Amino acid sequence: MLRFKAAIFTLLLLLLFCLSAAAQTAEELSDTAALEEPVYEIPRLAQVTNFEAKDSPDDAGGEIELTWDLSVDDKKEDGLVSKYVVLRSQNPTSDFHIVGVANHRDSSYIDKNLKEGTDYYYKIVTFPKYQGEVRLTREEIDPLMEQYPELTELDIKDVSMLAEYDRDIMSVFDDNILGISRVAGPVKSRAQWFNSKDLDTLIIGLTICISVVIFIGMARGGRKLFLRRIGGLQAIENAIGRATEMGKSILFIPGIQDMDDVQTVAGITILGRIAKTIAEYDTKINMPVSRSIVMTTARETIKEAYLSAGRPDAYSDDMVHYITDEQFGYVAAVDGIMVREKPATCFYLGAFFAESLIMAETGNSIGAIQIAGTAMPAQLPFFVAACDYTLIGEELFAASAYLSGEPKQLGSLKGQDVGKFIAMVFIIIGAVFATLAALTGSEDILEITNMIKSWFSA
Amino acid sequence: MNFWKALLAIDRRWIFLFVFLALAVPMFLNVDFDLSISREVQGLYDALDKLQPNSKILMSFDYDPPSAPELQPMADAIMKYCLKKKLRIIIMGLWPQGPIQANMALNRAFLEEDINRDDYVYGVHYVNLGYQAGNEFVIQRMGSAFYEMFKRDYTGNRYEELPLMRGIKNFNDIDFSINFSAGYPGTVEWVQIAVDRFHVRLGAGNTAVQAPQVYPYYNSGQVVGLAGGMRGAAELEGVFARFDGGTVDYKDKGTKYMLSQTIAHAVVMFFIVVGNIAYFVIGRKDKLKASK
Amino acid sequence: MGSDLIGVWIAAFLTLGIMSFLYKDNPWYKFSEAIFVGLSAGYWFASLFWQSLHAKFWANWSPAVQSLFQGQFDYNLLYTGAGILGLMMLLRLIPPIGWISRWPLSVVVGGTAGLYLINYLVSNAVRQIGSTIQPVVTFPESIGWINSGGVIIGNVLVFAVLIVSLGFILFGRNTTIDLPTPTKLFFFLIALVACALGTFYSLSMPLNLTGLIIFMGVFCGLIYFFFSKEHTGFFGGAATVGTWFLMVTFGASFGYTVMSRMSLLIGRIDFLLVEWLKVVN
Amino acid sequence: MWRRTVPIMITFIVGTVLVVAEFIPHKPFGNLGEDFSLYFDIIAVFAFILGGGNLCRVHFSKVYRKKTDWQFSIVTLLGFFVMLAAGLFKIGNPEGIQGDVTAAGSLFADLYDSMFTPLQGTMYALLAFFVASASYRAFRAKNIDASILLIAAFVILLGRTPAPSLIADFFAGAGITFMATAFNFVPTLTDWIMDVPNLAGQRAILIGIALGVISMALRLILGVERTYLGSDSK
Repeated sequence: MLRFKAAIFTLLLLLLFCLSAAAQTAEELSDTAALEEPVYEIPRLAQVTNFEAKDSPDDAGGEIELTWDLSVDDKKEDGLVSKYVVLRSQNPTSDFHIVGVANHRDSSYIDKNLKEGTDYYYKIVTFPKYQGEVRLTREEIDPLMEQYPELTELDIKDVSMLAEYDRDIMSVFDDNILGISRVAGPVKSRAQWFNSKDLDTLIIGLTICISVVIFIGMARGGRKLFLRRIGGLQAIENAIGRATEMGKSILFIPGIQDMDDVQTVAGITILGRIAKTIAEYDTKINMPVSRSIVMTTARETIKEAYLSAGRPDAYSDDMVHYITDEQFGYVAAVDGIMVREKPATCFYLGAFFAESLIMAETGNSIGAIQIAGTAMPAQLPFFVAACDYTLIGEELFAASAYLSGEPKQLGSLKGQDVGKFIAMVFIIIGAVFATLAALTGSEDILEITNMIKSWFSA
Repeated sequence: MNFWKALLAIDRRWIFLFVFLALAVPMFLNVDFDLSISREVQGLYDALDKLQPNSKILMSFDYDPPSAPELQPMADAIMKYCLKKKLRIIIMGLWPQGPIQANMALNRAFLEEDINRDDYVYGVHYVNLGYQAGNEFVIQRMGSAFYEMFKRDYTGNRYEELPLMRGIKNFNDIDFSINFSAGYPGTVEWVQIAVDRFHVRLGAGNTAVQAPQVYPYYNSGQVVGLAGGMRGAAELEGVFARFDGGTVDYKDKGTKYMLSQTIAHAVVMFFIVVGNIAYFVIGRKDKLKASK
Repeated sequence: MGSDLIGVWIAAFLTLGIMSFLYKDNPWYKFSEAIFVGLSAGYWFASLFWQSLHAKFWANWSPAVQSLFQGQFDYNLLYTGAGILGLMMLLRLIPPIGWISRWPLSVVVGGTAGLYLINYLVSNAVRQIGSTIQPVVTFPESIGWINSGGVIIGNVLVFAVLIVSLGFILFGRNTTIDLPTPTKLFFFLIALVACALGTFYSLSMPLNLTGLIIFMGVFCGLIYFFFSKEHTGFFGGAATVGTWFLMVTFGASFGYTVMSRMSLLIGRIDFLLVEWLKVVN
Repeated sequence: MWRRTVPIMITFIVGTVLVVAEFIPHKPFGNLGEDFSLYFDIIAVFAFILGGGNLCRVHFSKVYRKKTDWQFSIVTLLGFFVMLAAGLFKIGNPEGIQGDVTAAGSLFADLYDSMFTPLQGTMYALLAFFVASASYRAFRAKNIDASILLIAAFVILLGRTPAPSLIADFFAGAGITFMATAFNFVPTLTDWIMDVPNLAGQRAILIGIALGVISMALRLILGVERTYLGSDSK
C-alpha cells in the first residue's frame, strides 16, 4: 500500500516537472517574439493647456517663469507621463531646443540665465514614460549626446525611446509624435527695482525702526524715560570691585566669532563701558581673543576707555592678545590662562558655541565670579547653569546701552519695547482669529487668519 | 551630617572619574541586549528590505570625526546590509570628511567573512564620488545631472569611466537614498530639495542633537525611516541582526556604545539625585540651627 | 604601517595630555596646549591664505586687472576695494597713521549691522511671530505626536500650569495687584472651578490645548524681556511665569544635549582602547 | 574729522545700503550681502597678519625674557611655523603647488590628521565631563526657578534612555500598575516638554534677540553707539 502511494506521488511530481519545463519554454519563446518587434510605439499624450510664459517677478533679471495646467494624462493614476520637456527658441516657428525638464505633476518651470531684453518663445512637451528596454549602448548614446548636447537634460531611457522612433532624434519634436503645447511668447526677462514680496517685511521693519528712532529722538530732547534694572548688569560693577579688592585680574572673553557677528560687536561695546570702570579701579584686564580684527577693535576700545578715565599711561597693548582662530585651540589656551592666573572675575560676552561650558566650568572651579551673555539659544542653558549671572539674548544687546546711561542709547531700548508690544498684539489678534477659525470651521475667519499669517511669513 | 556636607562639596574630579569609568568599562563587556525597535528605525529597515538586488542606492555622508561615534555604527550596519544584499552603492559627501568616513565603513564591512572584497568591483558595485563643496546647491544641481557636480570620483577617475555611473543621470535613476547627517548641510536640506523637488525616497541617520529637527519630516512621510543618535544606531544593529543576522555580525559598536552611554547617563542622574538629597538634608539642619 | 603607528602614538599622547587637565594643570597639558595653539594658528592662516586670499581674491582680481590693461572693464575689478581695505587694516603697524584702520573697521561694523538687522528681522522676528499665530484650542487629530491618552494628560498638565500661574500672578511675592484678598480668592476659585470643569470636559471630549501653553509661554516670555516697566503687579507675575518658561527651555535643552556630549567622549575612549591599546576588539 | 566723522559716515552708508539692498533684486544690489561677506573674508586674511604677528611677539618675548613656562612658547612657535610652512608651500603635496592645500599625503594633511584632529576631538570631548559636573552643581532645588530647571532637565534625561520602560516593566511585574503607567508616560512627557513649553521659551528668546539686534544695529548705523571706534584724538 505504502509503495503504491509512493509511486503515485513520484508520478505526480514528474508530471509537475514536465509542466513547469513546458511553461518556461513557452515564456522563452514569447521573449524572442518580443525582440523581433523593432519599433516601440511612443504613446501620444495630451498636451498641456493654458501654457503661459512671463517675466519672473521680483528677480534680478535673466529669468522667465513658465506656467501651465497639467496634461489630462498626467491627472490619471497610470503614470504615463514621466516629465515635461521645455523647449525654447528665439523665433516663434523653428529652432526650438531643449532647455530643461519639469517633473510630472509639476505645473511650472523657471528658465534661468537668459539674456535680458531678448525675445524668447517656449513650447512644453508632455513626455511619456518609456516602458521598453534600453537597447542603446553607451557607445551609441555618447556620440548622440555630443551631436545634440541638449539631450543631456533627458535620461538615458528617454533618449533610447526617442532613438527607437528615429535615429534622427530631434525630429521627434517636429513630427507631432508627442503632445506638444502651443508656442508661448514672445517674452523678455527684466530685472526689478523692488521686491514686492518683501513689502510686508518692509512695513514691519520700518515700524520697528521708526519707533526706535523716535524714542532716541525723544530721549535726546530731554524726556525722562523709565527703564527697569537688570540684575546681571548691577553685578558687573560688584564683580570688578571684587577683583580689585583681591588684587587679581579680570578675564574678558568676547566670544569666538569675528566682528562680522553682531554679538561680538555687542560684547565689544560692553567692554568699552566696563573697561572704563576697570581703569578707574586700576584693576588688570586680560583679554585673549580668537580673531585678529577683534583684537584690533578691542585695543582701540580699551585705549579709549582708559583715556576717558584719565589714565592713558596705564593702558598697554598687551592687555589684548591673539591666540588662535581655532575654536578648541582657543579654549585650551583660555583654560590654561584661567588655572594659572586665577582671575577673580570672568566675563563671557559674545557669540559662543560648544566651548561655553568648558570655559564656564573651568572658571567655576577656580572660584571666579562669572558673568555671561550670549544670543546663542543653544548655549544659554550652560551659562545659566554654570555662571553667576547670565544676560539672556536680548539683554546682551541692551547691556551696553544700559551701562552707558546716555539718554539716546536708553531711548533705543524703549523703541525695542514697542517692537515687542507690536509682536504681542499681533500674536493675540492672530491667535484669536486662528482659534475661532479652528473651533467654528468658518472659511471666512480662516481667510482672515491666513492673511494675518501671510504678513509674517517672509 | 558631615557626610552630606562632604558630598555637596565633593571634588568634581570624582564625578569625572565616575563618568570616565561609566563610559570605559562597558566597552570591555560583551553585551547583547534586545532593544525595542522604534517605528522609525523599522521604517528604515523595511525600505531597505524592499529593494531588489542591484537597485541603486545613494549614500551621502554628511558628518566628520567628532560625530562619528554616533553615526559610524549606523553607516557600518547599513553598509554591511547593502553589500550583502548586492545593492549598487553610490557614496558622496557634503562634508569634506564624509567620504573618508564612508571608506571606513566599506573597509569594516569587507572584514565580514560573508562579504568578500573580491566579489565587489569598484566602479561597478560601489563608487565613492567624494566631497563636493556648495551645500544644498550640490543637491540642487544633482537634480539635473550628477555629472555636473562630480566630474571625477574620490580617487580621480572620470565620471564616465565608471560603469555604474554611466546608467545614472540624476535622482530618477536612484532607487533609494540615505543620508547620515550631523548638522548643516544635512537631512533638512536633502528633504527640502531631493525629496520635495525631485521625489527621492530618503532614509536618514542623525545625531541625537539633529534628530528632533527631522522627526516632523518622518511624521509627514518625507523621510521613510530615521535612526537618531546612539540609540538609533543600536536599534539599527538590532533590527538587522534580528531579520538578517546569522552570517554577518551586525551587533557592533552601536550596541556597545549604547550601553556606555546609558550607564554614563545613569551616573549623571544619580549624582543629580544624590546632590538634591544632600541639599535637603543639610538645608533642613541649617534651618533648625537658624531657628535656635 | 610604521608611520601609521607613530601617528597613533602621537595622537594618543596628545589625547591623554589634554585629558590630564581634568586632574590638574601640568606640563603635559601645557605641552599639548602649546602645540595645539601653534598648529591651529598656522593651520588657519594657511587655509585662509589659499581659500580666501588666493581663491577668492587673487584668482578673481588679477585676471580683471589684466583685462583692464586690454581696455575691458570687468566686474571683478571691484575686488580692488577689498584689497585696499585689507591693506588699510595693516596700517595699524605704522602708529602715526594707524587710525586709518578704523575705516575698514567701520565698513565691517556697518555691513554687519545692516545684514543682521535684515536677517534677524526676517528670520527671527517676523517668522517666529508668524508661527506663533496658531489656534490655542484645536481638535486633537490635527496634532501629530499626541494621541488620545496623551491629550487628556496633556490637558491636565495645561490646566495645572494655568492654575499655578494664575495663583502666582494673584498672590506671588512680587505681585501687588490692588485687590482685596477676598476678591482675589474669588477670582482664583472661579478659575479653579473653570479649570476643573475643563479637565472634566477634556476627559469626555478631548480638546487639544497645547496651543494655549505655547501662546502663554511666548507672551509671558516677551513680558519678561520688557525693559520699560518694573516687574511688579500683573506685569511682575507674568514676567515670573515667563522666567519659568525660560527655565523649562534651559533645563530641557541641557538635558537633551547630555547624551550627545557623552558620545563625543565615547569616540575618544574608543580611540584609546581600540586603536591605540588594542585591549578591546 | 578723518579719524572720527568719516568712519561714522562709512558705517552709516554701508549699513543703510545693505539694508536697502535687501529689497532691490536689481544688479548690483541683489548680491550685496554675499559680496560683503566676501569682502570681509579678504579683510580678515590681511588682519591675520596682525594677529599672527601678535602671537609671535608674545611668545618670542616670553622666550627672550625667560618668563615662566617659556619652554612651551618654543613649542607653540615651532608648531606655528611648521604648520604655516607646510600649508603655504604645500610641502609634500602629491600635486605640487597646484594641488589642494588639504590634499591627502601632504605634510599639512598628515599634521592635521595625527595632531590637530585628536587635540580638537579631545578638547571637545571634555564637555562630557563638564556637562556632568555642571549638572551636579546646578540642578538643585534651591528655589522655584532652579526646581523647574531641575525637573525639566531630569524628565528629559530620563526620557532619553531606555530606563523608563525598564522601570515600568519592573513595576508591572511587581503588580503596581499605577507606577508602571506613570513610567510608561515619561517618553510622552519628554516629547511634550520639548514640543510645547520648550518651544514657547525658545520663541520668546528668539523674538527678543531679533528686537535686540535690530535696535543695536540701528544704534551702530546711526552712530549713537561708537565705542568700537576708539579715541577721538591723539
